[in-house]
Amino acid sequence: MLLKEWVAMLLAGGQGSRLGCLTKRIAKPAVSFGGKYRIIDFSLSNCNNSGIDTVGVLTQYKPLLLNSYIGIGSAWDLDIEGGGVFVLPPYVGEKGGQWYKGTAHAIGQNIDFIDQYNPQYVLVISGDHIYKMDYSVMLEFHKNNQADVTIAAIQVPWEEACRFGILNTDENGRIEEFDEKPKNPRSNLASMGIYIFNWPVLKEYLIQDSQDPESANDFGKNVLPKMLKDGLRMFAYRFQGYWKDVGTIESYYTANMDLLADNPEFDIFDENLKVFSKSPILPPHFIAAEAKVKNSLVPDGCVIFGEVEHSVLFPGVYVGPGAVIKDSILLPDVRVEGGCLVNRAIIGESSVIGPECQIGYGCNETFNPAEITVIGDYINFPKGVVIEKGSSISEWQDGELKIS
Amino acid sequence: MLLKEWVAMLLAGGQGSRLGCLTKRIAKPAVSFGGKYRIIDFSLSNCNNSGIDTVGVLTQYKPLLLNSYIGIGSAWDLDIEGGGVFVLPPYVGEKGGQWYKGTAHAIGQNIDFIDQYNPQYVLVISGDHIYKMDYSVMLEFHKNNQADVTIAAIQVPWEEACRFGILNTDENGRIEEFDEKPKNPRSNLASMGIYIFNWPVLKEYLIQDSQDPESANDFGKNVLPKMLKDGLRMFAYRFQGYWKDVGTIESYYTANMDLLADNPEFDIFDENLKVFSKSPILPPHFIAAEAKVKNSLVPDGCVIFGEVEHSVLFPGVYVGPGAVIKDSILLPDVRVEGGCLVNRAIIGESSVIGPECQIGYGCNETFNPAEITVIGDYINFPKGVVIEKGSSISEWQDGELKIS
Amino acid sequence: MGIITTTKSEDILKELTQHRCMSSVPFGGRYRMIDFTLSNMVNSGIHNIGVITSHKYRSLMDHLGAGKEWGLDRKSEGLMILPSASPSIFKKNIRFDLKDLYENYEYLEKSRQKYLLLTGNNMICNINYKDALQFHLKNNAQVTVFYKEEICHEKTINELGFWDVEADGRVTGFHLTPSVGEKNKVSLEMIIMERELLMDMIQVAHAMGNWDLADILAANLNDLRIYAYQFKGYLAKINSVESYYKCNMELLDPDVWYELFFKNGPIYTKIKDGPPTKYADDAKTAKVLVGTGCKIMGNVENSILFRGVTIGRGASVKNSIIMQKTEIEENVVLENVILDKEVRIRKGTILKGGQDSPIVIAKKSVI
Amino acid sequence: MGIITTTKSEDILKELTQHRCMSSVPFGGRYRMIDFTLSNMVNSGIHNIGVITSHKYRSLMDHLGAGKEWGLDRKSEGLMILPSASPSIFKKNIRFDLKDLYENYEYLEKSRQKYLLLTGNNMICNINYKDALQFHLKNNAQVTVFYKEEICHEKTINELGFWDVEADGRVTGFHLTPSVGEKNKVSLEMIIMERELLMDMIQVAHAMGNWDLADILAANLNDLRIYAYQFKGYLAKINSVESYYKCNMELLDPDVWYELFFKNGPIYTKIKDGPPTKYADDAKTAKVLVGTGCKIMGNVENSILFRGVTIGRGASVKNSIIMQKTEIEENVVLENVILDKEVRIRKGTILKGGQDSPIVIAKKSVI
Repeated sequence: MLLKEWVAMLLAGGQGSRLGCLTKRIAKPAVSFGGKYRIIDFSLSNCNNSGIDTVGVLTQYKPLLLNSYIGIGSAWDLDIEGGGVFVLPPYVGEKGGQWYKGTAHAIGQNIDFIDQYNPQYVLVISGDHIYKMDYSVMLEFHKNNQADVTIAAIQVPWEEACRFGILNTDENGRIEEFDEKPKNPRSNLASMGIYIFNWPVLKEYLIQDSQDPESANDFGKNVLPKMLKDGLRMFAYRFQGYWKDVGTIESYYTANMDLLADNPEFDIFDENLKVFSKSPILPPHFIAAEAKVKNSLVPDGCVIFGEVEHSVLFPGVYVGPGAVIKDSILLPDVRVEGGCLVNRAIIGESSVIGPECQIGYGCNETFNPAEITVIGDYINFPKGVVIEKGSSISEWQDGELKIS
Repeated sequence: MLLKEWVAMLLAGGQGSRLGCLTKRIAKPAVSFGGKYRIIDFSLSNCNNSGIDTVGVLTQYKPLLLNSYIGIGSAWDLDIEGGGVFVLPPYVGEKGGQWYKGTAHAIGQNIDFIDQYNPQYVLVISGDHIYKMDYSVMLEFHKNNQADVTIAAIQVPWEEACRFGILNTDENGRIEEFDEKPKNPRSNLASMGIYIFNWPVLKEYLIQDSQDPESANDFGKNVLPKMLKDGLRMFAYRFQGYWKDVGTIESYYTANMDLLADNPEFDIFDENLKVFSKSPILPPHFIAAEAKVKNSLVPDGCVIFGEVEHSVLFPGVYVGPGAVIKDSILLPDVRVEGGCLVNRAIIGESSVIGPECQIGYGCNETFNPAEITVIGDYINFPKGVVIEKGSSISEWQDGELKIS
Repeated sequence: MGIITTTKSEDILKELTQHRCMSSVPFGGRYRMIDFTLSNMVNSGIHNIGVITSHKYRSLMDHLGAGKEWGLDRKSEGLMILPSASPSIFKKNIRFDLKDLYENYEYLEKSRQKYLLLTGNNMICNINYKDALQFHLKNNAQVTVFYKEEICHEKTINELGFWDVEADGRVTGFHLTPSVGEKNKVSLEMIIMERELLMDMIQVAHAMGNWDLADILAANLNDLRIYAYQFKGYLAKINSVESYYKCNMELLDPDVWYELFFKNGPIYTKIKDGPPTKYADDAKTAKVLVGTGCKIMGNVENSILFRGVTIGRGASVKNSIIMQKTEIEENVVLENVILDKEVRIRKGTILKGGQDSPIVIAKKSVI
Repeated sequence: MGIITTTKSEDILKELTQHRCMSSVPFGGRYRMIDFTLSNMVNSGIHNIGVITSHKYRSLMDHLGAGKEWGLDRKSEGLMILPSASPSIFKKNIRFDLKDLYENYEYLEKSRQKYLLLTGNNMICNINYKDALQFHLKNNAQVTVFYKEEICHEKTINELGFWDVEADGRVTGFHLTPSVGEKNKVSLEMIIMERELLMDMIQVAHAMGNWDLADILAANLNDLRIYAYQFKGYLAKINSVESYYKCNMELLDPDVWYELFFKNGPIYTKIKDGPPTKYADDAKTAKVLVGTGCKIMGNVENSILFRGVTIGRGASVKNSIIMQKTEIEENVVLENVILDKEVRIRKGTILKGGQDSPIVIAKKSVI
């Protein structure tokens, strides 16, 4: 029997519907971010940087694309015999199968998977946050406290505290109360949805929870409150640093743009806790004589003839002569033909913007989140299309546009 | 979009119930064979030796154990970015999921998986035969015939032909008729269940077949006869060599014992088309001064103090002082304590036979298939148990035995 | 199977080959020279590849590892690094040194492929060897050599040599001086033949004491069915610092860029996991090829930046090749220079090379 | 992190190290000597390992590849093969040559681990370094050395040296001659210290011109908190052909077999995918250790067979070590011999060595 100190279970099930047409084709963890990454890269890289060699990825929405992105995990150094990264869709037994109901249900359905490794600890994380964290430091904290459960927590602005699960602790960090989206928060310490459990303890609770027909099978709503009630040793591990949920178009846009600051709070150039990613095989990018590129991120495979300012480009983007890209995000393999104007827009993977289109036209200079223009994946605009600021285009056929 | 010449789909769904207690815990493809292999090793090694780098393994019975045996496929050199080996259990959609109905249903449920690679050809094989074959030669044959479908076929003894799907062909090998288990076979050319399809053709038929409520969704019963009726170019590729279905205790036993011949028909020592396997990390085997080993296969990690004759041992087997093993198969990690007599028996993985037990006792010397004694996995016999010849023990508790 | 060998003395690249072999010289913003040949082979379905290397093998080893990035980290076959028969320092320019192959005769013997592709290590192109093998089979050739038509302007000896080829592709002659002003068929130093024929030739070479395969072929034009396959694409021939510089600069033509990196398949190289390149507010770039992980705060024109280069504020870089992790501090002025890896150019330094004779700065220098 | 270095002249194993370095000498029916140290490190959670090797590196490279079998084929850290400062042929027996480490100072600098384990390459055992690190931390030691208690019967100089250790584990002395008939604490040539302390010591050694780390430790017993960790398990010390032969034979004791291969974790080695070993009808074996893929048709007694060995009918092999893919034809008689890889002994040959001085037959010989 194998015996591992810990394994990680990564919850990547969410469809991420608030990201609109960006998640029409792929699950949220597979959405591109930061010029060459996908959102799940950050969690997987954290695992690698923390010395975790076994990761179960729980997914159900469009699992095939995630499966093919993760592959055998070699991008994150997780292609390890006796460990590795496993995509775990819901299991079909002889009597059929069903989607995961809640976070605890997803882990509960994979007890056998975890038991194979016979781990002392299980780390539960989610695949849709942008942050760098060495989980092994959190594990040390967990061990030193002889804790049953440790929850990573971060201080949020008081005015936002009401949107989070708030942890009220004693002076040693032991959790005394668990306040899910409190109206009058007693603290601003918010749960980051990162948990370390002693596996035998968690297993017992998961089995109990699965037998409770009343339960929503969710960690935050059911399992953790029950554990607290039973008096388990639960501690809050305070994390300092950048941590962002990019769950909405606005937060996604802002988090990308944050990287363009002179000394960004989240530094992808920092060699410490490196972010790994599956790189497409592309040559260095090319910037033509007449092009202008300023205050932007440009990865491999891009070809720029036009003007790019304060924008994030992804691999394989083409910007034609005379095109002007400003304050925008162009996802992988986007092709913007000559003479286009693109302003404060997000353009989805492999979309082609024909010559002289205007996207996000008429934006004023004051930032208004509602005015981000979003074009979905694989959209094909002919010459001269004008898309008004704030639109969201998920389909385009013969001049008819479907605004989602 | 990726573009591959071909991908392989390996049907490993069968429970293999005719193997009795050997498949109680694991699926048939994961059953051990030939001193260090598992049955699926032969098909996976054939894939590697044929230059195939992408294999989908279709499974539903005990998928986790198969998944953990296959791992990232590095044992068979299939740990390739952009390819690799993928275990594909039935998919759960938003409305739930169900087990694969027939072979064609299993492939049909994974059209998206195959489409990812956009292959010209799809090779369909099964994971429960023992043979060595270079599928690339069959593919050449397929191309040269400009075939839509090629079926590998082998000549079987006429008297057994009625147990197979028989192919009647013209002089060029083109299939004219498909006779499923014919009473009066017109030929002795039997289908080996190995197919090469042009993927666009197969895809169309799979979609058609899935929409037919009358269909059993099986290649042999539904899809292939339909293709023949439609006049597709279907050819029989004649295979010469060893090919064995080890689907019953008798054929499993015989196929193992065949390897002990002086010049075995199936030679695992042949460096040509090597058989790869996931090796447990074990030291060379040790044979003590008082031991006797004759006409047997012995792999790594065994320790022999007793006598072993005409037997196949698997990794990690222990044979105690004075124990006598004859005409038997001891699966991985079996421990036979001192003074035991084991005769014409198969002992399952990790079972422990206490001192001075007698297994298969009273066998006479003439071979009678009914008299093979089978002990399941993880059985623990105390001292002095006597198991009569021909018994099949799948559980043992406190002296009570359950004969299956 | 494929074998990549050394055909040139490695001294011709001077400082660039001081600590590395020719195969591992950086090229094109992201690659090592060997990446192109290796990727062409892999893209053409060749998965058993031997690389013959001189004693300066360490950087090549580091780069190739077990061949994972090329899909060559296999249990059977895959990538094999083979020793050269003699240190490159003693090596003359020889068109395929069979001595190197004699040294590795056992490797040839053990391989199971019928056909073998032998190439040098200083030609960079994107070529489909499958087509060439088809050509070889169709002509029932015993040997297929490769050529490219080029108009030659000077009547100087070209050590690569030229093939005389008939309309049907049959080779009838070989010579070292071109016809001026006409199209000449310059040898690409790539050869397809049966593995066993090469083994025979090695035995012959051993007996005769002449190890130059091109000589042997030229001497046997009548006895062997030798055909020549025309390559029509972009070709970079690196045989001096000047040609190295010129060929890198040619990548700044988008058509060349596209052909070399995409035509018959991608060019694989070691993955470094660097972030995207960041252009600051005051960056100014025109006609540049830039790898990942650079930070550009100054002016860059008509230049190639490898991965992880920093260009400080106010710096001006023109007509230059800047290799991996090199740091150009503020207000530096560079023109016509090649900076090797991990160089540091301190504030305010000015370096200008001649138009066709760039200054080369060795690895890890601080200036 | 861990560093495996050479502490001995490699000439001591004569024919066995003619074409390979000490680390890649076959041992125990299936392994190379380095497998044991490497596996101990991996089993103890060390995943950043540098192996310093002499110029005969090729067979070691072949064996280790990218370190896949040891789980060390990683993008960051993993296995690193490092050059030795001087060819082993000029090397005296020196207890940790800091010159080799000075040569690789940059590698030490770039590593991020706090603690470093330095070992030689000629001690074979199955040891848990995690326990030793705990011991180091608990004692707040600056340096922890390792020893094993042995009763010495002769008052000859032992180049390994002996530690004087107090009851609490503190080291108070070091000497080269043992006390006869008593338990002595022989050094295992393994050392734990902080990486930065080692880097300081290398600088000191550089300044002083004395590169022997054991000397430096012995000279600073009062200034450094040096503790000694006792190893109580089975230890094989290979420092001559005779001890190599003796230690291999000790594996024929099932207790030693079990301890060495299972105690603190498995020993990893290169996977060969051979079939199980086949014993013919007329095979006779007693007290043998046998790798996979052998075919045994004759008599084998008190011997070790590596993978893929064939023993012909009527052959008799006694007290011998037969390495990989060696073929013993019919009616051969062997006693007290060591046959290297791929040897062929022709029909009817008789070879008998002395009881403690086995005959060694070099790789690929045909006799």
